[in-house]
Amino acid sequence: MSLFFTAFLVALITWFVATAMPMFLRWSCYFGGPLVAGLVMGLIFGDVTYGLKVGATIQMAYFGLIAVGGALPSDLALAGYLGTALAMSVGLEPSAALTVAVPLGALGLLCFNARMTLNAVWVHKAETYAKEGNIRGVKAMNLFASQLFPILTYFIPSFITIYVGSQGLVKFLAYVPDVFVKALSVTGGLIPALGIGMLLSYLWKKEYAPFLFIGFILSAYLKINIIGIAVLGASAAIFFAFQKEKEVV
Amino acid sequence: MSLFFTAFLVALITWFVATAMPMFLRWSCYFGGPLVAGLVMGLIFGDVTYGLKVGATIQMAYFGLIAVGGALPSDLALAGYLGTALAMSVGLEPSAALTVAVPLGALGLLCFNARMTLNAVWVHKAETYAKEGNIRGVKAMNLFASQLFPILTYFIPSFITIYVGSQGLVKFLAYVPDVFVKALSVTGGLIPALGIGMLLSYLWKKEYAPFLFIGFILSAYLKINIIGIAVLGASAAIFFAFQKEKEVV
Amino acid sequence: MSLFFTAFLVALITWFVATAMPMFLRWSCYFGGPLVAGLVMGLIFGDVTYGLKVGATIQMAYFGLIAVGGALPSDLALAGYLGTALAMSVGLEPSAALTVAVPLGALGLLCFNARMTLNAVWVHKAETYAKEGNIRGVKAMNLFASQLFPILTYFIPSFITIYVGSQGLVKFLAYVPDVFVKALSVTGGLIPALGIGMLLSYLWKKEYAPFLFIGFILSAYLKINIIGIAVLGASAAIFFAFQKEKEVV
Amino acid sequence: MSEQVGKQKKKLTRKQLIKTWLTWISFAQMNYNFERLQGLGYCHAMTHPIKALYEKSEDIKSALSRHLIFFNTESTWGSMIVGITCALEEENANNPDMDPSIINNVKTSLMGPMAGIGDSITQGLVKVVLLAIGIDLAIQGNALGPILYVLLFTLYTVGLSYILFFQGYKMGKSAIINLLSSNVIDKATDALKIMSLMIVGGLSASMIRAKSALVFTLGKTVVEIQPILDNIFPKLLSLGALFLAFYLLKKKEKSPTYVLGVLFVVGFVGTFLKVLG
Amino acid sequence: MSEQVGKQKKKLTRKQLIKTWLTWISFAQMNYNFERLQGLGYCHAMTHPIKALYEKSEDIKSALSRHLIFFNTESTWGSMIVGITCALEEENANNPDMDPSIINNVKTSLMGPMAGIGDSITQGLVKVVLLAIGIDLAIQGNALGPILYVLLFTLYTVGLSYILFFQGYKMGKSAIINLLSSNVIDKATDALKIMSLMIVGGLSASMIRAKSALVFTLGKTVVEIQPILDNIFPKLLSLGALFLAFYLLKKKEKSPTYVLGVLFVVGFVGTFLKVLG
Amino acid sequence: MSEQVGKQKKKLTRKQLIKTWLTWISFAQMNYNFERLQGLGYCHAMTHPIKALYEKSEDIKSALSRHLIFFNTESTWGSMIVGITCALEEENANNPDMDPSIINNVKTSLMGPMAGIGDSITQGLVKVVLLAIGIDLAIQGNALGPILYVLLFTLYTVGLSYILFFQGYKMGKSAIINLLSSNVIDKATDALKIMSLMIVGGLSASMIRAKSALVFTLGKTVVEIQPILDNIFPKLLSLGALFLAFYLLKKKEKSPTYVLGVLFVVGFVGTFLKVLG
Ligand SMILES: OC[C@H]1O[C@H](O)[C@@H](O)[C@@H](O)[C@@H]1O
Ligand SMILES: OC[C@H]1O[C@H](O)[C@@H](O)[C@@H](O)[C@@H]1O
Ligand SMILES: OC[C@H]1O[C@H](O)[C@@H](O)[C@@H](O)[C@@H]1O
Repeated sequence: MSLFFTAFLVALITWFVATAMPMFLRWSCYFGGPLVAGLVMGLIFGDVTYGLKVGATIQMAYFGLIAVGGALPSDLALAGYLGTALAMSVGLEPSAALTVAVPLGALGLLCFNARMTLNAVWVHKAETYAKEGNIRGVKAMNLFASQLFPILTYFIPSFITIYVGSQGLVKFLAYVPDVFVKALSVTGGLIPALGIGMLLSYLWKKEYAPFLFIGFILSAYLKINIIGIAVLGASAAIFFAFQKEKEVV
Repeated sequence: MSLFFTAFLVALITWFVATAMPMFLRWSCYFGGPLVAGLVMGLIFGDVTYGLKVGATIQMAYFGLIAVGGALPSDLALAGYLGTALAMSVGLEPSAALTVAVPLGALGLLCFNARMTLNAVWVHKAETYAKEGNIRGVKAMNLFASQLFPILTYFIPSFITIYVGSQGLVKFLAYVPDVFVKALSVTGGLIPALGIGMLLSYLWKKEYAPFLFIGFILSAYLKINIIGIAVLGASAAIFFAFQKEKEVV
Repeated sequence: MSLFFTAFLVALITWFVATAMPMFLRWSCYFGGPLVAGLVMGLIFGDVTYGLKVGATIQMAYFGLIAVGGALPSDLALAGYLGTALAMSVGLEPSAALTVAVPLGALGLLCFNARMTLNAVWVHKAETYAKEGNIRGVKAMNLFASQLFPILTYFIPSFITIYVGSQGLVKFLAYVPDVFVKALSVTGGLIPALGIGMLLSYLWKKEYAPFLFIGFILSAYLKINIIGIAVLGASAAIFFAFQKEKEVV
Repeated sequence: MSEQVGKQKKKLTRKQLIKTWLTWISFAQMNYNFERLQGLGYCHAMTHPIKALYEKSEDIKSALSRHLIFFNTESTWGSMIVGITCALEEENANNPDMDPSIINNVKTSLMGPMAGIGDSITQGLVKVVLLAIGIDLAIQGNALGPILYVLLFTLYTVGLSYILFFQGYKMGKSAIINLLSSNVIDKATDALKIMSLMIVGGLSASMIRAKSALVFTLGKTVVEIQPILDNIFPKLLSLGALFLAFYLLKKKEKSPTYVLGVLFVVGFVGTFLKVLG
Repeated sequence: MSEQVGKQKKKLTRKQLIKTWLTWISFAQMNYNFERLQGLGYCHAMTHPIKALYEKSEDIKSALSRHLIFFNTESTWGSMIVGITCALEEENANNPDMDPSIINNVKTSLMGPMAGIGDSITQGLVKVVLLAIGIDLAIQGNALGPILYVLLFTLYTVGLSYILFFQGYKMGKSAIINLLSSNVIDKATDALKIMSLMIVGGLSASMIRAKSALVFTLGKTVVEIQPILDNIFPKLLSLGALFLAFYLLKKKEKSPTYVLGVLFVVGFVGTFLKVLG
Repeated sequence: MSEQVGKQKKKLTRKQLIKTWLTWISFAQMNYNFERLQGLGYCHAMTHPIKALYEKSEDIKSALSRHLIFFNTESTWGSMIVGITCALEEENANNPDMDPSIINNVKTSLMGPMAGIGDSITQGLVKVVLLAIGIDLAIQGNALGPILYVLLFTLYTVGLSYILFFQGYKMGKSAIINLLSSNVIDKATDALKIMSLMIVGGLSASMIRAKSALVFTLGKTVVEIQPILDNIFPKLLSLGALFLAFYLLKKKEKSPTYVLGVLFVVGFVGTFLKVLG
């Protein structure tokens, strides 16, 4: 596949997931962007196993990302689809890929915010149509007009990143000393603390803190996986909820 | 040992455990019939190790069997003593033995019910003795008369099963395809779900369901054995019982 | 190092830890006497690894030792410093060392009690100084006078034990049969039950007994170490403390 | 309390009591039948106190008839009722004013609760735990499995019934009524449920054997389902089998034999379709 | 309730309802923007009932304008609000006395609670658990990882929103108000926190990779710190990294990007100083 | 509060306070004895504030005598009492109307509770946890074991006593009385018990070594008992040893030395009879 075409495809997918994908799919494909990108980019770049590993490693940083009330802490379309593609195109180790994707996700907030600001225009247009009773007009504003700005804010930057950036990055990486690569990998291991820390901030309630440590021990000492911990957690939660209920009654 | 004598011995033991054994021994030897039969039949057939494995495997199906209010879900004398003997006499794999023993246990309900119906006769006779103040008569009804019908309903069918059935079964098994044997073994693995499901039905209380899952995880993930789970369960139970007590006071 | 000098050094250290060491260090160096002695005596005898093992093994017996209200169940300066030194000087196996050190700790109560009785003298002297408003006198009673008797009760017995006792013990051990050594080691394994039993007596509260068993299972079945158990214990404790608080409010 | 001063009070000897208890725990279900269940067994046990306490033929006849009534309980814990009955018969023998119908009232009102708690503990707990030990040893070919099982279980039935029988005799009916009116039994039953449900969970993971034989081919690589399931949630299929049985028994109220049939069908069809294996 | 006897009551067909639901769960955030957030998406979904219920141009115009109001919620759980709105519009179309402003009142009062519970469950729980499975498979190079993840998550969003939408339509506003005034949601949120905090604990041990590269030389022996830490408290540094992030986010109220920067600095400095590795 | 307007109020300097604290945590038990226990140590510590606050010889004499009273507490947590006493002496020096006997009342009423909580935490918890780490390292021949143990424990005693001393000084007696009258200490003690009992359980499994050497011959096969016990309930004998010691200490109220003797007898007899090994 020519670099041009690859860049085109990556940009198209990134744009689509970021803004045009039906909401019921977005929940998985956007919030699990890197994981899904691993498979998609693996197919595009012709190495599924490598893709899966890169995607899964990047995903770890976004485990606990919570987007509440329209506020996005990081753009997962860019971090995921563009990030995985960029890392693969220069052949980074999965653990180092994280440190390429994560800054993309942070920068991606610019794209997101631009679109969030610009798109208000179409609501006002829709308001005019509404006053005229023009249902089709209202629909068109939501479905089609809404996609114009994102092409500017998502498609074009993504295309350039791959088409121009990947070559630059390859050259750059040739000069990077070993300890730097090691440091990237170490940092990659730390970054999941951000996502999980965000989740923790969202959930935090002092009197339930003990369960945080119980979950930690179950994993650190006993190697129980997340499903197992979830089942134990649900058991504890349900039992104590019942107990309380009875107290009240 | 001649087949006749073996059949006689097996039938005698089956009958004895089913009906004549003192109650305080019945609790172990009847409800743990297959397990005990493993040793007993192992001695009779001259291969204790094989017997123990067959018996223990069959026993798994009856782990959770609960006989409440005179209602028996399966006859454990037949499933255990006769079942183990039959399986051993035709040299079945322990995992397949289960599928021979379990139907015997189900059929055994016929024997059990026949006896439960017929034995009422002796109560009426005892009533007459009671009205005469004849203590010895009352005792005799309970001790000896009660054993007459069970000879019909337990001893004879058991004897025939071994004396005639085992030879038939050997011939039959020669024609059985491999996949069938495999299926028997798979089914054998599923059957304990029945006994444990019965126990669960008996114990079920919605608000304590979490403990079911906790016990499951302790075994499935952490390989804690039943004693360990019982100790943990007792600890939880006692602690919460104490907690509640204080609430009331 | 000559035996005389070694004996002198050991006696000096034992005396110092027993009575002259600043309180804030005593908490670790006295109550963890054997553990610390392992390192100290290892350096003196020139075999740190051996010393550490002997000390750590002896320490196990005193895990749970609790000294409350001035009552000491065993003297840890003698059991620890003198005990480790004596065991090392005759080259005992770590597991057998315990059975040399523990009786020393028990005998050590004599030294402790002697000192506790005699030292009251200086308080009366201090009282006289106080009535005279002589601050320096009061200080001197606490700092210096207090060290006179302990030299009698700690230094001298310790010196003799090493200088004389170790040679005697070597000769004695030559005649000891193998089964006796084995028995010493078995007993060494049991002795920690004493210290832990003392801790348990101190902590015992019937309604919290379940947690004893939970801790036991966590260690026996799941090999969770003490820190892990402490974290789980703290989690449970904090959660239930919070629960109760709410009940009251 | 009777005040028959002068007349010597009748009292059962220890030997007579032991005989009664022994008869009960040996022969309670000897003539088990649908009409009276343990009725004849109960009467058999009571022949010892009856012989000892009553002289008049009339009294003996009515006492024997009295104890042939329908009766059913869990025999170990139910020993307590037999003990209480001994105390009541003693009182009846000494006190001509007592209404003997009270004896059967006590018996029938206690047999239910005692069966409830007894079945939970004897069958739901003690049996299960001891069987777990026994099976574990036996499956390795160790004969100690069944031997330990029988010894420990018999120790339980004999030891506990002995204690409860004499407790019952000593405390008479009053203490039992206290016990039942307090909510101790409710609490104990609840505690037992917690414990037993954990055991049931553990059993279903350790005793039910269910594995998938499914294999997919994704491109060139062969993907086996069972190791993936093990990674995600070990013993998931065992749990599934348990819930299938539970669902049929509890929600659909099917008989055990029906469930047995279903399991056979699942096992055979699953094997033939190479889904299970 | 309207009493327009004679006049046929207007009712949304199942097909119209399904179209509404589908439009919502597909296009709720299509024109997401800072001014109205999901406002235009909501209006888009409501075009179906509006077309079906109103004939007069005036009614259509005011209904369309009504639903362009600011709106934001978690779209899966928020489907319930759309369902309720359908019921309300139906009532409004049949009952000329109804004050239509009630519709937007209901919408805005429900969108907060629904976002709260929905975000906790969809993002905090379902996503996390499914991602854990997916990553676990993918990291081993198994393509089932992302596939299972997308399938199961979509099953959740589609299935749950379908159920909640029709529940909302059936129960109307009364039931929801009951729900909110009872403390069921508070309790559910509490239970969720317990469960999710355990998961967070587990994630931090399994997902955060932090190891010390420190090595001491004590006399002749070389002492590595990491194995000692592992012996004392495994994954201690992972827990430390979590608390660093948590501290900055929660107590210092720093932005995620700031924390990202800190983690980069820690990672690089730690590596260069040979403390981490 | 004194109202000595005009006259400069006496105040202890930070340096004087630190000297007092340091003397206390260094020399509290220097002249430990059965008659007054830490009495002389307490007086020694108080010489610093006494020198600083009083000028009149009479005042100095009575203050010195006052602090020679019987005193005993856990020295780390007890630092708080010394801090409070400093505040009280300060008040006494400034307020001629104050009754100085209140000072000793406060001391003696606080020493018990502080010893209770201090002993539980310092000896029952901190020591045990740190020893566990230390022993674990030392037994592998790692010198960090005792070193870490001493460092961390000293950090605890010095750090905590410093904080509590100054807390006590700042809050004076009122705050402490609040603390004691609320049930915070009761609850904390309860929480500590839960935690410590779990640790005791863990210790008994990991620290008590007890194995059976019994071997049976059943027919031709040799059956070792220990592996069977391990299968049934690992470390059962360790638990047994714990309960033996506990039973003797708590129920029989035997001395530790007696229990030691029993353990020696059990160990030797058990080894000779080849039951233990
Ligand atoms: O908080 C509710 C809702 O707000 C916005 O719509 C987005 O951030 C969603 O992800 C979130 O669920
Ligand atoms: O339910 C009480 C009792 O009823 C019958 O006697 C039998 O089923 C026993 O197994 C059971 O214990
Ligand atoms: O009980 C308080 C206190 O009493 C004495 O001073 C000693 O036994 C200390 O170890 C203990 O802390």
